[in-house]
Amino acid sequence: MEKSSRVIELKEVVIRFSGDSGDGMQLTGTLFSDSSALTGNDISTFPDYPAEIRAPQGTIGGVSGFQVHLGNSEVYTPGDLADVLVAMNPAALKANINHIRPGATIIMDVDAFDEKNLRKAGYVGDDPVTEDSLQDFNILKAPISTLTKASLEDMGLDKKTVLRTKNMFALGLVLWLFNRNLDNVNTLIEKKFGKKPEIAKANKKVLRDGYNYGVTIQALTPSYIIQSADLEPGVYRNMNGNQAIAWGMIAAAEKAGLKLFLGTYPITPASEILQELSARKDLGVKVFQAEDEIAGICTALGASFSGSLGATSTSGPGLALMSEAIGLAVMGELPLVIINVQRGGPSTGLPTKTEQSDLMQALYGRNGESPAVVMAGSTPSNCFDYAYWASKIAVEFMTPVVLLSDSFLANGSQPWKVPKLADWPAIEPPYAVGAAQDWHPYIRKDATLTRYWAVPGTPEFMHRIGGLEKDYNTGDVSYDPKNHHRMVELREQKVQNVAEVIPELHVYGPRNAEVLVIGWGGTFGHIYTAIDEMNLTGDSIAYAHFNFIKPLPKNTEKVLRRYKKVLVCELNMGQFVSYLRMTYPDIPFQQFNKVQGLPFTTSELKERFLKLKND
Amino acid sequence: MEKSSRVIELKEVVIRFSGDSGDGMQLTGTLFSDSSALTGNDISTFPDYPAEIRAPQGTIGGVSGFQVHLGNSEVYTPGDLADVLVAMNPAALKANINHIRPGATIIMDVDAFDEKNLRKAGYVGDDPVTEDSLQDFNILKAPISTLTKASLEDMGLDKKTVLRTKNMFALGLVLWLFNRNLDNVNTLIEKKFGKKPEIAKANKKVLRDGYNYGVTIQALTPSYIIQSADLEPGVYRNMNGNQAIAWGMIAAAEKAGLKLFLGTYPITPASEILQELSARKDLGVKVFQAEDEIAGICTALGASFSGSLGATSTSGPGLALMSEAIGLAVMGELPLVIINVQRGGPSTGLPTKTEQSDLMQALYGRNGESPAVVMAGSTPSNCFDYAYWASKIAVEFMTPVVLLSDSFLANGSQPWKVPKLADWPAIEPPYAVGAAQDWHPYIRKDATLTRYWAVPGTPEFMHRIGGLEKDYNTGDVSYDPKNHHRMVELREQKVQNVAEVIPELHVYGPRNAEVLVIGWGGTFGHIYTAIDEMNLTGDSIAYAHFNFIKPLPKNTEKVLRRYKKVLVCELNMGQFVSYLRMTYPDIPFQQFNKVQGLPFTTSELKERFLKLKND
Amino acid sequence: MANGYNFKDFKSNQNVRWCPGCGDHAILRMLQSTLADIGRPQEEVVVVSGIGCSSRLPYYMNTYGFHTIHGRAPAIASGVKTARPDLMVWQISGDGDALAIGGNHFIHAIRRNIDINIILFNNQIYGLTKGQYSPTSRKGTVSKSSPFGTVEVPFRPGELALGARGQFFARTIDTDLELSKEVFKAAADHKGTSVIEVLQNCVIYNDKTHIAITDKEHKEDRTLHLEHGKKMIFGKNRDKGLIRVGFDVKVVDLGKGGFTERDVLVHNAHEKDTSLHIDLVNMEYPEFPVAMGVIRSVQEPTYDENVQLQMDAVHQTTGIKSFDDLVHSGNTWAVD
Amino acid sequence: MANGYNFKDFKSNQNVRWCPGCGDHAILRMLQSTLADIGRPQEEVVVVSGIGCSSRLPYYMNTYGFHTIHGRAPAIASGVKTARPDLMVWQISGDGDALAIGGNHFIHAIRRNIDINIILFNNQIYGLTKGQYSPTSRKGTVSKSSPFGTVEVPFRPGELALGARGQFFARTIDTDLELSKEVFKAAADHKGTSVIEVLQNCVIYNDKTHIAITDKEHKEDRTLHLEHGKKMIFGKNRDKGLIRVGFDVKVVDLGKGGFTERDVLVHNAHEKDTSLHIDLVNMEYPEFPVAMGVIRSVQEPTYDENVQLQMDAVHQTTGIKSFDDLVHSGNTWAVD
Ligand SMILES: Cc1ncc(C[n+]2csc(CCOP(=O)(O)OP(=O)(O)O)c2C)c(N)n1
Ligand SMILES: Cc1ncc(C[n+]2csc(CCOP(=O)(O)OP(=O)(O)O)c2C)c(N)n1
Ligand code: SF4
Ligand code: SF4
Ligand SMILES: [Mg+2]
Ligand SMILES: [Mg+2]
Repeated sequence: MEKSSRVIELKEVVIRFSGDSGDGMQLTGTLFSDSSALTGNDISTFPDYPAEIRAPQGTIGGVSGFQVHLGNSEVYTPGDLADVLVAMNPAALKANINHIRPGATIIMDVDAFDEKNLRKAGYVGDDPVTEDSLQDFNILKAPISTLTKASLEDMGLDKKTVLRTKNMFALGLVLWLFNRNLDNVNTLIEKKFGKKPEIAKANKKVLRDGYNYGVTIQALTPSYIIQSADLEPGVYRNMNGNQAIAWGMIAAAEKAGLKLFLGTYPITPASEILQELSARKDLGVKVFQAEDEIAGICTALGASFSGSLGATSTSGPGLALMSEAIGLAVMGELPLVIINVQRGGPSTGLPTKTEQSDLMQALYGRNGESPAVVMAGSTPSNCFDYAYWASKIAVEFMTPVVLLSDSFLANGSQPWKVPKLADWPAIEPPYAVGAAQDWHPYIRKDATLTRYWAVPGTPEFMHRIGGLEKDYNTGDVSYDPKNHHRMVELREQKVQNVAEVIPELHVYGPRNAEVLVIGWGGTFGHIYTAIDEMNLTGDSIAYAHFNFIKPLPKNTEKVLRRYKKVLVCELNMGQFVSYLRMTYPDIPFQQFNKVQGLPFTTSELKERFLKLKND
Repeated sequence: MEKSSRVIELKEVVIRFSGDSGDGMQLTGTLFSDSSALTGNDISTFPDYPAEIRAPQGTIGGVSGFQVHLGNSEVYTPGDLADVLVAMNPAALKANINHIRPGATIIMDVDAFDEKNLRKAGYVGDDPVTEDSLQDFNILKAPISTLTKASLEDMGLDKKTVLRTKNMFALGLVLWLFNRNLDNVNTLIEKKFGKKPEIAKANKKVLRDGYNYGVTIQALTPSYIIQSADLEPGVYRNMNGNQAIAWGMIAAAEKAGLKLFLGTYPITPASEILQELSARKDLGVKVFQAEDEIAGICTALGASFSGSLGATSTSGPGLALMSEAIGLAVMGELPLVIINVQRGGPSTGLPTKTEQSDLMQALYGRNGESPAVVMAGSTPSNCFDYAYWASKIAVEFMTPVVLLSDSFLANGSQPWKVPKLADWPAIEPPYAVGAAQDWHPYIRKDATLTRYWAVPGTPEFMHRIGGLEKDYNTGDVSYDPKNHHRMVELREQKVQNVAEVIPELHVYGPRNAEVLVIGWGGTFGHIYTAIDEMNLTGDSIAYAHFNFIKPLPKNTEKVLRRYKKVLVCELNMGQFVSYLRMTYPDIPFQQFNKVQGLPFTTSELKERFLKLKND
Repeated sequence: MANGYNFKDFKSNQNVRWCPGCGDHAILRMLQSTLADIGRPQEEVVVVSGIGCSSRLPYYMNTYGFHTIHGRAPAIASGVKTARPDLMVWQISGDGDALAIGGNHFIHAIRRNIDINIILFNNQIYGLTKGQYSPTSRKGTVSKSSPFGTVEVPFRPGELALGARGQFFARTIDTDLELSKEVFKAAADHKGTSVIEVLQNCVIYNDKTHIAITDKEHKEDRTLHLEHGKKMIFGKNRDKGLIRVGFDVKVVDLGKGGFTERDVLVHNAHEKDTSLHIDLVNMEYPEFPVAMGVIRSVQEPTYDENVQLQMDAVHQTTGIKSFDDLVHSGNTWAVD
Repeated sequence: MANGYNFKDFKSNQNVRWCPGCGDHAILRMLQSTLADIGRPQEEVVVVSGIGCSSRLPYYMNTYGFHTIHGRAPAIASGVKTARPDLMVWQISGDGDALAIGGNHFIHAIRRNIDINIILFNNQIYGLTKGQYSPTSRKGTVSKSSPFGTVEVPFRPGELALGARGQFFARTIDTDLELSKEVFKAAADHKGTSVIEVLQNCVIYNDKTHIAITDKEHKEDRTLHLEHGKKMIFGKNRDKGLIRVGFDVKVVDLGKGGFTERDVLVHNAHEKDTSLHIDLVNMEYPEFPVAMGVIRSVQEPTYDENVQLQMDAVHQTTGIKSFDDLVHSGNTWAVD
């Protein structure tokens, strides 16, 4: 990306919108990515915002960012470093200097670079460009606030409303930079502000003026063209991880002929699942916003007991509160989907940041020997697939399933090819059938060990279940020592039986590689990109990514033993690698960990992989 | 033990009192063991009772038992099989036929062996002795109910009260059997029923008549003498695991100059800790019986924050509920002792039975990377020591400590040599000192990484803490990525630093053994006895028992690597062995597990050890 | 029975495991009997409980039953009823289960007015854990965990329920079989959360705690059986009554001091305003007779029916009838 | 200030991070100001909070502070006060923190009458999680999690507190600085659990939710500032009053319909009986003016002082003064 060039054709580009929490950067980013998707680019997005609703204006702590990666072939991550940065104030610039590629284009609202804001951001002088040695970057200083005011002068709006639209000016400028037309964004604006035509009009006006400003100053900066991606034919929509989970469960419930019931309590970054499903009364979804997470999971369990697909959604601290009730679901052998959208811990930790540090809690955070199925989504849109799988397993094995997502997946988005429900595998609830006389609720299928489900309302099949140990033969409460041991083993075996129905572990990359990289959950995009790039440049590395954690896919051991070096990468201190070590103690796993509230970057991964290869 | 012998001198003997839940077997057992301790025997006891307050009378489910092991040298377990069984009804006999040694003496209340009770117990005929092939046992059939009624005929007591004393008749008989005099028991009865002199009198009368009945029928059964144990000189008292924990914390608080505060909620088998400490107002202990376990731990945490030694006590389901708050203690770096008296799980499980299946929960049952110290008592009386240690570590490292006990330790008792507080190591709270200007609450000691404790009320040191991540340098809330990683590592390191102050792992048995057996927590007595017996008969086996689990003692790795075979024994499906595997992945651990709600028996252990040795 | 049901039809095949003499036996029996009278098929009845002696009850009922975890029964029952408004849901809890660990779910179920029937076994003690004091134990109670007597003020379940916007509250005594049936029946008929406090005796750990008022000899003088539309008169000789004084109520001897039946208040269980109901709920012996029967019963929309109504309304207008409709709604684009 | 404290002495060095215009700013400022007036040294004050926008408050106070976990502040504050009755303890919670997840600890702290001062920031919304409805949201509220309007009945915090046997309840408005100081001061003076509901505006997610009554123009006509011993008169022209009708209260226009000041009720905050206080607490606009100020303030023994008293009593009589005494008490025997 040379400073002097005029129109550059790129395969992919990373754009970061950054400003104060109140500057509307999340909306700007979303509009840009949604409209880019409509023009056929593949995209991946990553919003990054402070924990406060409005952190102190003008400070680094208050900066809110939204990164979009677009390309003409599949993109898997929102990108490490930005090619274009929009900085609405000095703090936004300061906060991002380590996140931009050398020589990138920086759009600054110079109006916001006043004395006061410079100090708040921690600049000592009044020339941040020199202070941060940005001379070699393409700096586009635009008086965005002033021009926005000018743009709306005649519309009779109050000052606050006017200034709120300055993000549209910036967006217009960016659209110009990428040689886009305004149609898609205009349509989206109309949808968004449908009920407030004045506001819609103002936003569109400022957008156009921002674009035109770009046209005017064309001479001074390069502009870019990105071709459409080669996506498979089909109907597409944008999908983020939370919506994907919500829809995955809707799909599964419909397929199984069950009602979906979500019992839950709001918590960042999982609340959108609650919000999305609350809006789905059209499809008969019942959402119970409970008084806390314990009530959330318990209402869901009550719904499961009475014949619904019960689900609950939360993040780490909420999962902690659910521990006891998950144990009841294990003992009661009821279908239950527990979604945990991980965030930075421990305790309240870093509530708006991403991390993978709830794995051990999902596996072992309960009293007694209390096995549950544990799995994880790995891209925003495949959260749909795993939510579907989680529901299917929960119902067909009568078991709680913990589905792990994370803040990165939840907030990130991708184009998603719309599926047909008919193409998805059947889900068959193990309803109790036959004669009721000799029936009891812990009679099970031989093959899977699933118990049969007699739903209240079914005549003759009245029964009682509960959290006390029960007799294998009668289903009654039992304190018999041998029976207890047997039941403990049985519950574990039932969960292990799930391995029979899930896909085998897939290995990417050359078969003859010596090195195997392992990831799980939301790190897929970054690791895949790093591996892909390395394999393209001849560094032969294999890669296996886990979505099913308990049980592990059947071929896991075979895969792991095929390589001389195995490196497990995760955003925690080594939870999955510990789990692998206790499962396959003699395989010498190595590990790469990061606990910074941020995803991996492909470059740090590549560096680590190279080191491993050459060690 | 021959049928014909008259007076047998034994080194040790196991007696089991067994009857209906209402028959007072727990009291009988306690009186017998307390009085035996007073005569200088070493003892170990094990009560075993149903989950119901009064399970259906006469059924096997309703049988309540109390086993006492006494000897003239140190005894470590309540014994596998009973030499003497007292069976107050047919169910008590039936329930125990697998728990008695061939040729044992069985005392039966024949009055209770009527048609109705025989059926309830599952006997088909009316001769249980033949039906269960007990012909070779020494059967002492006594009409206990009838004789009890006769004994109290003239006292004018109501029938219910009279029948309640029949356990004393049985006890008198047993005292005769062991050539004991009645003085100690009489004294204990007077203490127990001090406020009801009529009842005390009745009990003493029946006790004596039971004894005299034995004298009368002397010709028919053997009687036993057990010499006093060679205990170290000193003052002794009986101690069970729950009381030991309560007292250990009292001792530690006094030593540290802190007030002890217990915030808790009743749960079997931990409630006695609450009850014991509620009675200790004399020593200034504050007990807060909270509305639930969450409030229990939170009140304790509030007390810690404000300068007390905060503690909470619970069992598995309660620990599950405390998960989130433990995370806050980790983040807030506050001293907190969390006692978990384990019981059979999962869920409500087997609430009155013993198990070691909460280890993983104690280690990992929290969101995020949330390290706490984890340790365990291993005999009823050394629960005192580990409660003291837990308190010391909590205070000196400003950290939550999970102390694991279990139902077996909690209810079992042992003679305990009374300590002098002066002999115990000092406990020094890391109070904030010096100038307050530059102080912040996350300034730490270099050596241990302990933060300093500024207690409310201290002028100048006002500060705020909380569950959000904080800056290493300022203690303020921080979302900085690198800082988070650093703090996560720091919290783990602080816990690891505890290894510097705890004792090294001790190895019992021959140094040149090829086989190392490993245990942790409440299994010590059984494993030690098994090992000891095997080493006496020449089977060379080494044994290491863990009381400190996180961190592990410093010499752990060295010890583990010294042996060719390492077998980890635990009352769960392999939680500690998993933890060892993830810590020392290349050591080939073997495992022996039992999940039956019961302790190991020495015989099953010996069998397994032999197999291991010969494999 | 006209409907063909007998209380035995609601008995399960499990042995009842409460202590002989425990008040729970009678409550169980009256619940079975009430259900037989009502005649709902067994399979349409769900009994949910927490943990405690009392919470064992579902095992003894030949209905669908769920013995869950300590304190969470109101939440689980709420889930059952919201998911399946067609079922009749009973929730069984002890005073510890409902008001200690379960207090939050209790008040929230009531606030939402979910159509479940809560039977609160109030023995003022934790029975199953062998005798610690509970949030309803009288101040000063000596128990295993309060060797010097409690210093805590107890909840009054009815006052708390009304404070949580409760619309149905009734009280009965384990030994008063007829009264129990009367209030169980009324609770079943009431749409919305019904709370029934049963003064229950724990023979083992808190024997005779209610004896001052439940004792046969004094019961009539020390309790007031409220019936909607009837005068608040009580006493063996029906010679005492309740009258209003300012914002409060007062006991008077009829025929004395110029008071006659005419002055006595008439019970209106359907009054929306809670003022008088709270006075009634709070009456304590010896100052007052303890109120029995249905104290409050006000019909308000229930949560479960409102959820259904809202859903039905959306169904009428939406074009999204299936998952396949959903995925094609909103912003989509085609790649070909 | 006479005692030498200024509100700035209670300001910490942290930047305040609430949205511009958020009602929390004023509440913080009034708390600081009240504490300065009271003059307790900063080190004797502990401020405990849960999680929520409002729960950030302790960071801004130059006192000891603990920002804990969601809903648990009453329990943590209870621990602080029970362990250290010498400290002054404030608890800060939002409506979600106090009444959703924290409801149980809230009612139990109140029942025990622990001497803590609870400030409940009632913005009728979950602010920090960006706008879902809360247990105090008005029925029908459209929020992020109730796109079709809520179907739940809200709690009335005062009614719930009184139902939990609350002895102190006051209400104020974020923007009414003087009134806030008045009630904060009264709460601080009161021994026992004090609950102060602050009607707080969330400019972002529930703007103007209290506007009908907090609006400058209408405030005086739509709220009733209660003062102990004073007549319940309100209105810009002080021409309206509250009178008793049966067990209820009613608004009358003074000078009309024959009603004069003489008929108007006098506020007695110290009345033990809750009847009238509940009526006052429950008054809602437009039927009634909303009651402001100290509605109830009844002195009863507190949990923390009772615990201390019991302990002192035992100390007087016991021979066990140390651990070494303890181990030698009761059944011991000597081996030599
Ligand atoms: C999470 C949890 N905490 C504590 C317990 C122990 N526990 C079981 S029942 C109970 C209280 C019983 O009292 P109540 O609810 O009044 O019932 P009752 O036995 O008196 O009928 C307690 C504390 C438990 N089972 N689970
Ligand atoms: C265990 C747990 N569950 C959920 C959350 C998410 N959460 C944080 S604050 C909050 C509610 C905030 O509402 P409120 O208490 O009314 O405070 P406000 O922000 O309105 O001041 C929620 C649901 C959490 N932090 N922890
Ligand atoms: S302990 Fe009490 S409540 Fe429990 S079954 Fe026995 S008598 Fe009933
Ligand atoms: S979101 Fe609402 S409550 Fe939270 S700081 Fe902003 S205005 Fe205040
Ligand atoms: Mg009870
Ligand atoms: Mg709020």
